[in-house]
Amino acid sequence: MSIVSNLLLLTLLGVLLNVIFYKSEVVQKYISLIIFAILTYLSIVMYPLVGSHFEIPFLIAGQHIGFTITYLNYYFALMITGITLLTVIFSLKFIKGKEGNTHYYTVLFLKTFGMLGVILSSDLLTFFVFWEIMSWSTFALMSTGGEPAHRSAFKYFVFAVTASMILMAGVILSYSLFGSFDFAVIHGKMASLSLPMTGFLLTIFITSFSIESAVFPVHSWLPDGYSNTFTTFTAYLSGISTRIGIYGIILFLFGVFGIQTVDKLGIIGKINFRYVFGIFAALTMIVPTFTALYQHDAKKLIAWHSVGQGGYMLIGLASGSALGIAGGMFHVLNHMAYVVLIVFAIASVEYRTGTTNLNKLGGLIKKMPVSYLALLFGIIGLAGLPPMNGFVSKWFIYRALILGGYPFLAIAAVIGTLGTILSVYKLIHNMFLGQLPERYNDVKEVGFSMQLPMWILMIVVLGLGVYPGLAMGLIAKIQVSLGLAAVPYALHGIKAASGQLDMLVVSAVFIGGIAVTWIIYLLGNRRKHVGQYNNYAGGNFLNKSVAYNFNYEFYAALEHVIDPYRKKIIERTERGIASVTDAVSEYIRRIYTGMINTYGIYVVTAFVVTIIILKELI
Amino acid sequence: MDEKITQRSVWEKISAKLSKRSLWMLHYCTGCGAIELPPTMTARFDMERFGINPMVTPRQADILLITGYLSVKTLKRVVLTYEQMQAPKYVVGFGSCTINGGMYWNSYSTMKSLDRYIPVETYIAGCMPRPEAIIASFNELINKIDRGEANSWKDYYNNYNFYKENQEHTFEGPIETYNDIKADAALFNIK
Amino acid sequence: MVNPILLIIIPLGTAFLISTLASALKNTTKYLALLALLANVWISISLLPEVLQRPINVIIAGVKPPVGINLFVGPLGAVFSVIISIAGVLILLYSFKYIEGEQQHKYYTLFLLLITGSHGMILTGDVFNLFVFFEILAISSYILVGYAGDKNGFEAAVKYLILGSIGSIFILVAIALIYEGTGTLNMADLAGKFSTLDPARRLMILVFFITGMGVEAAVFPLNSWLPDAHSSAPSSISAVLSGFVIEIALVVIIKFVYTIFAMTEVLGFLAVAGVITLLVGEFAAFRQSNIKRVLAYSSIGQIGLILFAMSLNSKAGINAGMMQIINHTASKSILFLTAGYMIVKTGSYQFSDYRGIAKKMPVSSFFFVLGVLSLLGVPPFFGFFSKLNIIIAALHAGGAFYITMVFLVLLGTIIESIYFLKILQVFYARDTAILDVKEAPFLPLLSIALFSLVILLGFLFLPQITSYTGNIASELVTKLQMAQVF
Amino acid sequence: MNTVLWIVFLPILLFVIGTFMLGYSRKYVARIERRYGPPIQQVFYDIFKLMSKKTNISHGWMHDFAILMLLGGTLLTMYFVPVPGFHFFAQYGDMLVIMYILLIPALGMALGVGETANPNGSIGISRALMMLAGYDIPFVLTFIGFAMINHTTSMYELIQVQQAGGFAGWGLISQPLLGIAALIALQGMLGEKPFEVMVAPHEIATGPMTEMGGKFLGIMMIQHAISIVVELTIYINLFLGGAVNWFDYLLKLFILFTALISVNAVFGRFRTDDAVRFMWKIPLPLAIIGILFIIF
Repeated sequence: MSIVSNLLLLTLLGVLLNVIFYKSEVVQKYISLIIFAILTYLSIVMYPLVGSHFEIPFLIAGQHIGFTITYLNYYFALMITGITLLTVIFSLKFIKGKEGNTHYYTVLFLKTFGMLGVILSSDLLTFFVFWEIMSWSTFALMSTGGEPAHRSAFKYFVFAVTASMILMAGVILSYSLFGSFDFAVIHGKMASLSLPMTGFLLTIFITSFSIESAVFPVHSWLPDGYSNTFTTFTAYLSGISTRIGIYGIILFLFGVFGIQTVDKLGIIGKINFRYVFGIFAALTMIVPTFTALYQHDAKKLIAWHSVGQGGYMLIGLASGSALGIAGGMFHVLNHMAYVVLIVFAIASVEYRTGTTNLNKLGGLIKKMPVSYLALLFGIIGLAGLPPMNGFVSKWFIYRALILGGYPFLAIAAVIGTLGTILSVYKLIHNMFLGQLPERYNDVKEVGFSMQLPMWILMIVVLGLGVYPGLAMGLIAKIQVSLGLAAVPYALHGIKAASGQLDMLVVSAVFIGGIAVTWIIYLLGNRRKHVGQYNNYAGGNFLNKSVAYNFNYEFYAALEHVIDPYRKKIIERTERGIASVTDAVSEYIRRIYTGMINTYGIYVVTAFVVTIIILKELI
Repeated sequence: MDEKITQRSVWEKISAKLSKRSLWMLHYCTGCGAIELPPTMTARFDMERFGINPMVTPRQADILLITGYLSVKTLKRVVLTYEQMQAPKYVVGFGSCTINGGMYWNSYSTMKSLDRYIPVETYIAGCMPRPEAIIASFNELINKIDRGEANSWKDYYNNYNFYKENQEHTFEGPIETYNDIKADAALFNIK
Repeated sequence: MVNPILLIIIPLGTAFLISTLASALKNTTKYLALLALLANVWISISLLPEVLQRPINVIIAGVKPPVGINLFVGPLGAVFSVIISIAGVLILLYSFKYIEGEQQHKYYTLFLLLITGSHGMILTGDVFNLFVFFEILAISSYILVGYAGDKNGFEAAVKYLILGSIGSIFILVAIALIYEGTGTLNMADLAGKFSTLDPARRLMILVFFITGMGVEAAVFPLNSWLPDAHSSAPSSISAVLSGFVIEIALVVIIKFVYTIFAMTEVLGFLAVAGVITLLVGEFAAFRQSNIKRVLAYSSIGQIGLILFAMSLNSKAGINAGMMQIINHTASKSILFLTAGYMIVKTGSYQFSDYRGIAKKMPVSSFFFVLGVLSLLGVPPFFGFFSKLNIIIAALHAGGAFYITMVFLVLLGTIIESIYFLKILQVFYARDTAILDVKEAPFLPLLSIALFSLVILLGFLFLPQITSYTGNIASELVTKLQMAQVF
Repeated sequence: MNTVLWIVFLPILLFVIGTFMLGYSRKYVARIERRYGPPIQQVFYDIFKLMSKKTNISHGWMHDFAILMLLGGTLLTMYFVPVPGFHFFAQYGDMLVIMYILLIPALGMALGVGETANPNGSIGISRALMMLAGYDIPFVLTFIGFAMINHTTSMYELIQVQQAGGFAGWGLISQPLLGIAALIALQGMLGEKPFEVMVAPHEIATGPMTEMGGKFLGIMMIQHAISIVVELTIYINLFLGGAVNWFDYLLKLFILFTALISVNAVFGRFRTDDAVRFMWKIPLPLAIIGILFIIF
């Protein structure tokens, strides 16, 4: 009881204190720092309590508010508190003097409260209550940052409220089917449910979570929503907020419904529920990733990738094998680490230069080497190249898909990875490489409080890449606790009958290769550093007034190839739905003409219709 | 000169023997002489036999082949390109124009002698020289490298004041190439 | 024991007192009205525990029920009296500042009459008295709608009057048919005899009664008066009308259908009507720019939801519907009352003119947000639990039909959330046009704050509230009225 | 002990093979063009000359490090690709690892080139990455298909499966569509004509290499020599039944390389979008059809 209630009460206390001290940024800042540090500590020491169940003696609809700590919860709780702490450390300086920062920490606490509640809840109703709190605070988070943020947050809200309503239907439908909200009870009675009903119920839940985790056809709220708000919020949102949807999917697919039940839901032949889900996941990987290629705003580019990376997690889960599920879960952690790292680097650049427009930046590696390194680690992770963590989880997923016999899902993953490599190179190139514009000559590296989270995350990204076993231990336990086969892991990789992975060897050989190259490099004469204007330009003279850079429309040729296939179906559909709603409401509004004679006709009509219908009924 | 040759170590001799077989050429084609280069490269004369390949950027090239006359405007580019090349580097003056102005000797706008501005390793006389002459000149260059005599590039560092003065006189002021010749001189242990 | 008749007599008497003493009391009439309503609150609350033990049957003028006139105070009546009294007091408190001027005694007279009619309608045990109280309520509300005296208010009042009269004629016809067929007007008596009537007559009575009452209850398409009336009335009156007047009419329909007519087979039709009303209301509100019209259409939507819940033919449904009524009374009152001062301060009904108003009127905006959150059913506000219960009840009714209905209800909620959020975003917009407005005065804010307590802390008293509403449910479903009287 | 020897001498061996193969390629192309051509050891001269250049300009620390990452990454790949007699590292990483460590040199290169602040280089990288999107999809798809039928992602096991089946067990014979698709993709992977638009000397001044000179270019050439052998070996291992001994291996390398440079010698250059379109229109459908054959 103590730790769970302490976690939740502390976050609430944080909300309260921040509301009280909304005028003093300094007080807010240190209160938040301290409380989040305690929260992180508490969630770490929660480990011995795994398996225990707590109830707050308070009834909702005949139901206590129940919490339970499982390995899955523990995993997510660690991620939430950890990343929030890093975000707060980074924000200490970042949000200083920004407009609308008075409620910065308040909404952060509220959001954390909602997320912790969602992941710790042990029954559907508690889950739903905290889910709503979470959605509204996400909305509040997205709304900070001016008029565009308001608009995009509104779009999110439309999706989120739809998701909550669908979830509500699911929650109550399962209550009326099973007579209980409790996950364990529902899981126990699941076998007695007829297959169509199971499918229907599962579809309801998965749809709702898919909206929250931005799966392909319902992803369009995310990029704008995440990129228009404060950049630190972009990090926080893409790092962990979206992944609560993934938590829901993991919980319901494996915890509540159970993989055996899900596997029974066949459609035609080999195509079953998981496969259909996998197709959506595959589209989530491909479409947003290639949309990211077109972006020229760093935040928006990463936001699109945030959508795309969700597809990897889902496709891992959809593969249904121990390796794939482990990969999906591991990817949540990995993605959180590197995407937050990337966005922190972007935020550092924004902090110093005031822009995230990729067409206006360049050459900052000379001025901000630490941010560059952070971004480099991040993008290597995001692109899924060894030796960073992103590779390991992606490797699990590819392998699970190939050996599970899903070649087209596997190729979707590969296509997504290639698209990612392309666009992250554009990101790092346009920000840090190329020519340094003259106006950024005085730019400095960011201070310690902003560097510290980046260094920590760099260590995490590299550490988990070389020693995936650090996280795999917990993930294997999660798998066992969900009744799945555990993945055969070792400290630095996977032990399997055919085709193992040993990241330590890979990294060591890589470092050895670099060492050998370094020796060869030293054999030559000393190198000499030259400035950026000492450059080949076909004999032309370069100076600061000559823009000699290539970053506008970086992948024009590929865009030419893709353009014919980019029909923007989703945008058009959404606009269609919006205009249909508008039209319907306009017509319905016109029912109320304002003229009393039509109203009289309505009454008479109603009278007649009532007679006709009631005559049949009685 | 002779002293330096005798001072060469065994390593330097081996190095010269190997390096002479690979000469990459940046051709600066401002004049009519460039028309002679395609036959030099293709089947009939095939300069790749000697490991001579055309290259496109000064960073990669060993030979700067100046074909034809140079005006003030193009000379600036030549100087810039020359400074961007990586030592050791060899300038080959192609045709009479680079030697004495050739048929443009009394033009008000062309440079009469290339070696007043950058050190030239070999000249190819003629208006215009045939591919045979080009190949012969390259062979001469190869032999010079082998003997350790192709050191004209050091002159640019040794006598930088001379070249700079001539350049500034012609250009009516300094040009900014972002190359610190003085510092480079120290890099090569010259002065 | 306190006599429930006082609930009707006190406001009625005070109303007469105020109108007679108006010239003497000048602007102090309002305190008289407040006293009367406070007395009502005390009476209704003190009645509550007794009624839950055993319904009270009050016989007026000593004549026994089948012949004479009586009041029947079951759980429904008692709970509703509490709602009416409390909401009445709070709205009256709000009116203290909101309604000013020489003629304010008229406002308080009519207000008290409206309360009288409300109590009467819900407590009476006699069908004809129902009609009488209905007329008192209706007429006073017609006048109150036009109280401001402007063109819009007058037009709305006339529309309301015409449609309301059609409704009351229908009700009268139904009552006449009842009396002609059974020879009794007492509800308890009627409940036993109604089934003996021939089907055609029953049908006609039912249809006349439902359509007649449906006008006041704002069931689609009989609700066409509502958007005009609710949006043109003074905001306090809008709060009253949306807060409990339409609900009373609705509950009367439900009560008749469950107990007196005992024709639960028509409930399916009512449920569909409820869902249609809900969707029409929400969609119609979707593109409104006038804040009070938005709230008015939203009331239509909510009434549809309540009708749907109460027509589920189950205790759970009625229980949930009652909770939703409490929620709607509180939250819609908050919304109308806060919007009232926003309109007064800015002089505009268009919410697009309120850009950044949250900076200038932070408390009002905050309460508005609370009201919206509760109305939308966001946890942990009270509205969440009522909506949850409604959907549980609907799904317990079972079958694809009710699942579809639930999805339509949820669709309505989505639409509702969207248009309310649009308003909230305008309130909290950063790039504020310079609004030279001040926060509302203390007294109205106090009244709003007391309403907010209900939705904020309601979930702490959920077991108690459910026990009351649960009693109502059993009253209706088990036809308690008959059992107690005979 | 044997393993240590292999680890030490494999890079040298492959470097020598690669260098001579590049020299052979230049000679071969020269002969097709009716030239005499350079001596076969020409590439070695070139590398030596570049390594002994006296000036080596660099634009910053990433430029320096990129070179290390380039050759280091290639050496990493090299060790994980089994060659006859040496497959020590195959147990630590499968084909999927190889697919992705193949990209490390490209990434390192891209970063270094980016820092040179030369748009020609950036354009070259942009084209190279777009080409990557073109050829890698069919290539990986063929591998996925091949791994799927054999139920392993380990390259060493794939070799053994093929060798167990004799000549008919070769990937190219048993799965001809996949083999052909991969062969076309391989041409793109090697950056031979018609897929060499990222270098395009006459257009963007050798693209990524624009600002590379001296030892930087020298190490790039060493890397090129090794990576060509490695990439050809991957194809041999996947579709030509691997190699039982070094004679077999060199023979297959020679034949495969000759085939590819013959195409290189007679083709012009595709524009980037045309190249990508070609890759997505010919090898990709081939690979998909091949996989459909496997599934059904």
